[in-house]
Amino acid sequence: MPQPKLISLATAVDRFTQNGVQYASGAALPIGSDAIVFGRELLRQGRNQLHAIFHCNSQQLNLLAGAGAVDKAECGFSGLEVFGFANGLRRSIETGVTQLEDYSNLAMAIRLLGGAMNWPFVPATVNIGSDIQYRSAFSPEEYPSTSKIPMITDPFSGRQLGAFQSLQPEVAAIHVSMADPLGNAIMLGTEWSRFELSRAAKKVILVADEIVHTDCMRQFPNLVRIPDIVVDAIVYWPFAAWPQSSPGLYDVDEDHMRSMNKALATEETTQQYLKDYVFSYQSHRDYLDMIGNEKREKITQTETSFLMDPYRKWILSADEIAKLVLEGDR
Amino acid sequence: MPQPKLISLATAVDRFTQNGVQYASGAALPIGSDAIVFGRELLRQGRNQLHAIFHCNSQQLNLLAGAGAVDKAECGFSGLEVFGFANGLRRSIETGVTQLEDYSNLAMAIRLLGGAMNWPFVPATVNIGSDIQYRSAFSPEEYPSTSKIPMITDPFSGRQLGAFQSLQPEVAAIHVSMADPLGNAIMLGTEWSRFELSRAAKKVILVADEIVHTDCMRQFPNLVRIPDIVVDAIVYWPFAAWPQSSPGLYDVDEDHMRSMNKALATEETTQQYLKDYVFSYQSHRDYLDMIGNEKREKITQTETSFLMDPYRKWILSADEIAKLVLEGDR
Amino acid sequence: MNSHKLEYTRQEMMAIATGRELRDGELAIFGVGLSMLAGYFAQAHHAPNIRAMTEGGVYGASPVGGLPWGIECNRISANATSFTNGVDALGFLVASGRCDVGIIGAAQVDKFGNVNTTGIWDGEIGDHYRAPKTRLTGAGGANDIACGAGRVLIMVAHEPKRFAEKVTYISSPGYLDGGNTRERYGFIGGGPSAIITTLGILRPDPNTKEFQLDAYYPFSNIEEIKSNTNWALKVSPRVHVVPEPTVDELKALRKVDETGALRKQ
Amino acid sequence: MNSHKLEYTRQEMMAIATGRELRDGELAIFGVGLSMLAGYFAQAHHAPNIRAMTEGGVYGASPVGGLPWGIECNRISANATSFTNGVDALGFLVASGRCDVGIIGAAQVDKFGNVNTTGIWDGEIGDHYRAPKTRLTGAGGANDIACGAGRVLIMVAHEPKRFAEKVTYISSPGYLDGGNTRERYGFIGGGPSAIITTLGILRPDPNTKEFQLDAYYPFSNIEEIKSNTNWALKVSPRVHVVPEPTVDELKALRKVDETGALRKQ
Repeated sequence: MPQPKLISLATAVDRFTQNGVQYASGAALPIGSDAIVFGRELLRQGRNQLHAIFHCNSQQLNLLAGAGAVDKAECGFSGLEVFGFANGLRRSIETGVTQLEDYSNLAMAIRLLGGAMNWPFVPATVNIGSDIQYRSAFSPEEYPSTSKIPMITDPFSGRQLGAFQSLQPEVAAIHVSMADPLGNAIMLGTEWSRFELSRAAKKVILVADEIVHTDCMRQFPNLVRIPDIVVDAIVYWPFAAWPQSSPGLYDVDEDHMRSMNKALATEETTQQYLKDYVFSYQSHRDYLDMIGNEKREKITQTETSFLMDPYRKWILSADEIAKLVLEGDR
Repeated sequence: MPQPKLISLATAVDRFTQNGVQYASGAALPIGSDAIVFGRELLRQGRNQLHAIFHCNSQQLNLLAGAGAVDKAECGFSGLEVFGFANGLRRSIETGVTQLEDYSNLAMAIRLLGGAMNWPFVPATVNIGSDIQYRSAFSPEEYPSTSKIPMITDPFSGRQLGAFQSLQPEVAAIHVSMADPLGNAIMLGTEWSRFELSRAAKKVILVADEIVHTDCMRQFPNLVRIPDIVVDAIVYWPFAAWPQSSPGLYDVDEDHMRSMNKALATEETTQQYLKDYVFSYQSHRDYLDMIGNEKREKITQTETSFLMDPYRKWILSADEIAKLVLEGDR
Repeated sequence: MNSHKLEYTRQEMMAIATGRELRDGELAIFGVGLSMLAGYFAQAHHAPNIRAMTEGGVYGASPVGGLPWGIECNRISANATSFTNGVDALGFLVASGRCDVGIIGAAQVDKFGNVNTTGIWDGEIGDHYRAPKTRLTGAGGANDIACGAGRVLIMVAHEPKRFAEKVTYISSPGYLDGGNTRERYGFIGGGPSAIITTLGILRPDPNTKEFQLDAYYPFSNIEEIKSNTNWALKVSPRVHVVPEPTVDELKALRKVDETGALRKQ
Repeated sequence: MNSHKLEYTRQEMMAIATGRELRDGELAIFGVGLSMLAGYFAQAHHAPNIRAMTEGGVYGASPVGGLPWGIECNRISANATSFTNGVDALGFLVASGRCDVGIIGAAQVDKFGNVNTTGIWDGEIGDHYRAPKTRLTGAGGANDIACGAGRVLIMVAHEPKRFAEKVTYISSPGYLDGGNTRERYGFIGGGPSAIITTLGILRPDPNTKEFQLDAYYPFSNIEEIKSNTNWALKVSPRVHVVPEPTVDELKALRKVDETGALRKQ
């Protein structure tokens, strides 16, 4: 039988990351599920020179890049959807702090699929023919780039197509709606590339809004798209995706999405944001207070909350979880 | 809003298949979920010269091949697990009636993944170096075969690997535990390659043990791995996988697995089996009688039945379904 | 706008004109914002059986409570019949060629329908890569849609800075250098069938693939459009006026756009 | 068997010897039948934290109610914590190299550990493909395991017809022509670490990769094994007797094999 793997957020960052690490985010698009608390903790522990692998930007990458902690990034989409451009990421790219290697959203997903398969490359029928293929931020001297998305030949038809480099990130923090103490996880809402990432990454840390009993997984094994066997650690952290949403649990916090992105537009206001929203809390309790009662009440009034109903009866109490974390942190 | 797509089994076979069709089966391994009633109906309507694409043999391929209806087959595993060799398939291969092109189980699954992606080929790190690569039943004169799994070069490392031909079967009959009238489907138990097949195949017919209300899908959208948009028709047929199992619904019928496989060992006994178990029923009612009350009662006493519990309240009655089928058959 | 005494805004006209391009039963992928509103307008008005999806794999859903903040916003996740993933949606269904139509936006578009959403440089990028002066949103899923979807609709505000002879950076391919240059890459998708703007509709010449003015709106005119286009815009011999939105169309659009986002501009 | 007055059968000895090769915490893939019993015996006895999976993506399960009829039999689907699919199990976890160990069977095996489960021909196949005289089960997932798993354990009944100088058809690669010939194909898996039979255990020479006799059972002997092996079997200088099953081992094995399938032979 597998063992519980619950540890604290601080321990997870301390144990699994170091400066310069290839850090992948398991999330939905900018407004969806995102393990942004893991990114906050990376900053709290002073991690920098990160190589960020995000299928899409999120507030997490926006924050990490805005704080100057990201040397290299690879992603598909670098905005914040209706919330506009991602000011922190944008600033770090424009000032040359971050080198962003552009791909499309599908490219990032199938590069992770290739990493999961341990294929050296993945066939590319997209991104070819555009500047994404020709121009490389990681190899700026090379034009047209031959190392980023080279052309290959289909051995059956002779047709030309491209080849993506597969990705096997050193460490991934993956946001999930719920996990059991062993590391079996259920995601509500679209997976984006969390399924592929959980296999491609060398180390996998789940960041879960809720911890449920393993009986829940036995009742819904087809929902358990991330089985314990690929998971190294689980962090319990309600409202882990805030100010982004977690389907079934809470909506996006529109005000904070805007004010945060506004703050990330300049170095100075970013420092203030870090002070107020990253370095400010000492415990999960503090973190919840920082979000505020009223705000938490508002965002948990989500139209999607019925999605959580079938699983509520298996949710573990904070006390039960705390005991397991104590053991795990040892 | 999408429209109901429920039709009768006879209509489905009539409408979507013809002699010589590339026919893919959506199933778990030999003992799991399998749309074998679709195969029975293919025989009832006299379809032959089939090109069967099965990630693994099942009693369905065993039956179709044993009845002489399969000219070409591609699969990974050609046995019946603990039930031994698949006598019908075996006989058809040994007598040269069926040409079986060998692959591994993974190869079949990723060839469907390649077909779903519309990649012309899929990287192969397995099947190379063995006779699976060198010998081709479809191109017997070629040795070592250069058209089956040719070698290609990774453009990044120069490493040699293989290339599989992608698969896009003309028609697929996919067994699912439950579907709604629109074609959203839930599979209980391992998917094997049903997810990839549902995208790779040009026409997709679901064969469902139960029909549920669409509200069930809205409650469990993450379980709906086959969305209505890729489905052409749905056939309602309880005990569709018999004598194989359907997790949550019924166990394998051990006696019939054995007697059926025994019958398929010779041409003569196969004819008797066809008479008794393929051409014998005129309706679904007849089909259930053919299995027998006692047998159905026994196999529905499955240890997995708790897996169906969350969905039972949405199951549609036979009458409701019959009405929809009447419309669909028009 | 007021000078035209319009009962609808330019953005509403653009959304309706885009929605009119969608046919019933099609498999369609929408991005966030205008693209989604145009798509769901079509579903609400004349294409009830459209099969809509998002890049991340949300199927069977329609927005509730107003404009979704993103394509996986709870406002669209609240009534889905299926959630899968990006490999499925953008790969199996879009890059594969199975998706009939996609709607994408553009910061800059050129006469062959190539789209830039990556950045703005001061002048040409040059032979080497260099960071943009202004970083935009990147290609996102639009590149995948531009390569794979049966046809692509490009929605863009009609301003001179957005209509270039040649985009500085191709984020999502249109017809590349025109003619049959797309064939070089074997794209299964047919390329952009229309650029629908706040002033009119451009469509590609069947042979050269250069976009020409095909239609203008009741409130715009050919000269206005030409002067807002930074290439020598050709005018189709069949140029015509786009019919005004009908009462039913406006009603359907505004039902989708319940927060009135489109009415503001 | 009776002449040995054994308290256990040859198949039980083989299953226990195989199970002893598995280490606690390993990610392991089992096939149906003997392979599964050997694996779950190890879990029940000395490797409680083994992470077991099947080819189709059943995780966290252990069989109930007797020997499963197949790897997706309800007897193993009844208590799983996760069901995924073949791409995941055989691809992401096995072919990728992430799986530590796999157990496969063989109809025929040769001195370099190559396995035939595809067919029996009368004589050589020849240069062209031709249908086998007797068709077997094909490669199934064993080829994928043989290419990708960290190491592979081959279980096979020790009969002369099953031990060939060279298998007629390589369904699943062992060390191919021996030495470093596996490298030609870049397999990430390490190849077979042992052939465990009803008479003893063969292990590869570290350089030539030719399988040698490493150990025999309390009830078998070197000459018996040699005479049941259709190649000139070398005997390791460290050849030794495999310890008899302990009482605890037999108890654990028979708990897994509750229907007594292994006791019959």
